[in-house]
Amino acid sequence: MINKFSTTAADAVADIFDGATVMIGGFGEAGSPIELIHALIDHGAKNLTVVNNNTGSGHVGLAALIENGQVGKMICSFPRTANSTVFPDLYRAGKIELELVPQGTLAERIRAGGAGIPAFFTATSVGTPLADGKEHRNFDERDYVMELSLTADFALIKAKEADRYGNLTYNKTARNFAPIMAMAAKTTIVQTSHCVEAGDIDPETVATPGIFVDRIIHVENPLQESRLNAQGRTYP
Amino acid sequence: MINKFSTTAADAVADIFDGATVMIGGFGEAGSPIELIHALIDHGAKNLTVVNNNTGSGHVGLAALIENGQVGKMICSFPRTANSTVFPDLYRAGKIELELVPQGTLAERIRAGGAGIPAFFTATSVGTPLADGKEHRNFDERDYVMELSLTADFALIKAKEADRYGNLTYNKTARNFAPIMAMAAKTTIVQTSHCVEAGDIDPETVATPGIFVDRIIHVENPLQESRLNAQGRTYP
Amino acid sequence: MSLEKNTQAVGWTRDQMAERAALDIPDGSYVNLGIGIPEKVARYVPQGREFIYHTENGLLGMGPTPEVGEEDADLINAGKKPVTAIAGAAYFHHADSFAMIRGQHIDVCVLGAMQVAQNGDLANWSTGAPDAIPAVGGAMDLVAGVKTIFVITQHTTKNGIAKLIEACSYPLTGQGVVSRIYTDLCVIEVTSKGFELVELAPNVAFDTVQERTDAKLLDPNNIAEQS
Amino acid sequence: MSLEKNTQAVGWTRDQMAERAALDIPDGSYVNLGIGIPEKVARYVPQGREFIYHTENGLLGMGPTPEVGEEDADLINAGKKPVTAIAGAAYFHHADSFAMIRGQHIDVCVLGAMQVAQNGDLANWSTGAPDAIPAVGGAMDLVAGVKTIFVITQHTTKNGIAKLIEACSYPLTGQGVVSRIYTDLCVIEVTSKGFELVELAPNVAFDTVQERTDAKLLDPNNIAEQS
Repeated sequence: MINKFSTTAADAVADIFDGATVMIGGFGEAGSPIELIHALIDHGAKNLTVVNNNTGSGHVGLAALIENGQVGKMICSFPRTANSTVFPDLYRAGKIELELVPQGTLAERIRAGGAGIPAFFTATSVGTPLADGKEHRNFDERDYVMELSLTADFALIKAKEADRYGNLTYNKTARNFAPIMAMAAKTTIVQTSHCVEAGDIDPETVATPGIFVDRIIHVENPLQESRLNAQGRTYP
Repeated sequence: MINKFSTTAADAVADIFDGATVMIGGFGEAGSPIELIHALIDHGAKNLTVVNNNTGSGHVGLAALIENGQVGKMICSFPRTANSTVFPDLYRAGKIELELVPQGTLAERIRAGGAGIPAFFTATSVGTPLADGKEHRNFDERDYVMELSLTADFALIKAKEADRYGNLTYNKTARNFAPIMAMAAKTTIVQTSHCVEAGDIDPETVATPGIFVDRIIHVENPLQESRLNAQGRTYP
Repeated sequence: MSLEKNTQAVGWTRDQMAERAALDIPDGSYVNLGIGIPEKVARYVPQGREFIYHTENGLLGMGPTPEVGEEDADLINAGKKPVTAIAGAAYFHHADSFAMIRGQHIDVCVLGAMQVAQNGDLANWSTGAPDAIPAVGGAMDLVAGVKTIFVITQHTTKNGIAKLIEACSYPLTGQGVVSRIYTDLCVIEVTSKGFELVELAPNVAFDTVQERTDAKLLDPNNIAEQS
Repeated sequence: MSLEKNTQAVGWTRDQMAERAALDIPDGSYVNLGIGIPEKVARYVPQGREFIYHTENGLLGMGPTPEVGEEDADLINAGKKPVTAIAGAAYFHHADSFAMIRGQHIDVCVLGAMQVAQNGDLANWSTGAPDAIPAVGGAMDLVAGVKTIFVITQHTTKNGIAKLIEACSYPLTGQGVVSRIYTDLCVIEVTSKGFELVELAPNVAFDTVQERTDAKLLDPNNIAEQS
């Protein structure tokens, strides 16, 4: 019987290796799989390339993973946060690499990676420094740049509900990057607050079909990044 | 107040012009907007380029539109049907053009059209006659062909539910091409069996957000292609 | 026009700039609002019109800010602030959200600006300073994909440096993308000939605007004389 | 292996071919089944395994054929035949469905064939006859995208013409895509060296298979002798 439920976050992230590319869901704290990120901090894999729209806030979650020296490179669209100096300090010190990608191009590159499209053209960034060095091409009298797909060894995402097949739903705007990251990663690891029976999720409303999911852990009451930060918490 | 409900199918298709490109939803009869197609037959626009996975069956719906001489070109993946000679006869007589596209490439070209991607690369069709004349390119030691996006002047699709904003749900595998065609057409015209209030569709389960929809007509009990064909029906 | 004429003040307040921009958005538009003054546009939907707000993190049908205590950390806008959803909203993932943008389905986007050039070039993401942390978000996608780009900005920086100029010195967000500019002093249309005056704010003289603009300000419709 | 040894018959029936192919599909696989004999694979899931069936028109978790009278015209497979959905199924649109295929998320696809070449080339969509109506469907997407391609086919055409050959004469569906071939006579692995015998059907001699194959049949593991 197919059963993708895993026992602990530690088990679920245990095979994330040094140098792996890890996509991490979330837009700010919405959808951030904080328990899985903390498990990855405990696990200790180093020299990771992390794909996330941001670079975390405060000293928990993604910011803590970066602060812990585990991230060699960030691929993201907006590495600034009002209340975090973790990434900026390391970046200015030359201790972390940054690939800055427009947000929609980032999303489409991830989706392309999951959909078996090695490259596509977009008008986004034409005429800007972010198009420098990229192949340009004209279609119907408009200029476009060619963008390459993004794939990952692992994705860590947060869902609202999950069944044993890995079918997922999300909560409101916490959906953001999770469905496409689940598609683009070789191994997709999910934390969910509701483990449900197969069939409990209406097949019309599955947001991520189980084929894109490998392991699921149950986190009934996930920590909330902004609350931890308001309390001045750090991790580990 | 935004209200995309239209009164009649005739009104909804009245501005489809001669020479227009029209995407028509459906995979076989599942999702085929038969009342809208019949309204287009009544309307009479000619020399249409029609995008559909198939070419219809029997002498109703899409097959009837073709039989009525309104279609100059079909863009599709599978123009053969067990019970229809309409397209094959016209094709052999040189009276209709065919652009044959692999099914997944067809879907992706439509999705690209809706997503503002003018071209993308796929491994599908490499080494086959359908790749002839297409630009080839190697990424990571694999060959791909470049495919161009598809857009349309109009899309005709069938939904299960629709609200005044144009938010849609579909029924089972009748969803098929409808969501991507709605994205790729300048004007998307929908027939639905359930007109609902704004808010009646859970925002988590909207399959096509209203931004992709222009006009909606109510067809409470749509005709079923296979039943009409079993009865030997024709249209008009 | 519902803007109150304030004969005392010179120019428009931030709210009035937003109100003025909202007047130019057609009924039924799909609208994306940038962070800052553009967000205020949502407060000034002209009577009889309905706009649908898109926020690129994955919501169409964004509603107003929630009451205090009603915030949901999973329901935020692109500025990561708590929002609500209207009846008739839809959630979707990031690739679908930017398909709406890149595919030219959003009608109007209202953005802030660091610099706007007379050819419509926009710079609003980086000063290019060597020690700045570069951060672009969805700005480049929005200007490349949305049909009409409005800019709301103070006419000059706090230090009086012109933001409306002949050519941008900061790194671009997009080339030739801006249609209209709403400042505290005036409304300007970006045309193939350059900046054209559309309207002056109350008690603002043409010469004042020209003085604070580092590009030729055209007035083919003699707005200056009519004011 | 649960296949009944039938000492009377020569070779495998269509159902036995499907049953034999099913044996090679690992537990937990995502499987897409082509039209014809491949569809029968679903009837022979080996004990203790669970496969999830994908149908490219937009369903993951396809269940068996419905009871007569329970058919739903909106719930069909890629062959346009009525199907059901299991508890735990998901519906999606065509671009998402082919993202599963093209993105190499489907583990195994079982297809029919007109011709298979010893280098794994597959022809199964067109004879190239000038008056034929060309129709390809999802075949080219499946062979380009699915990790492992199995072919189930009669070893020869009804007229005795070889289908397993040195090089395809019909237009290709894909190049070097076939991993294994299940015929009425044997199981063949397509290797870098060519066709390698994996198993002979009951009462079938190696020479009989070689005679009906227009390419060299390798037998590095001496299957012929062990049978």
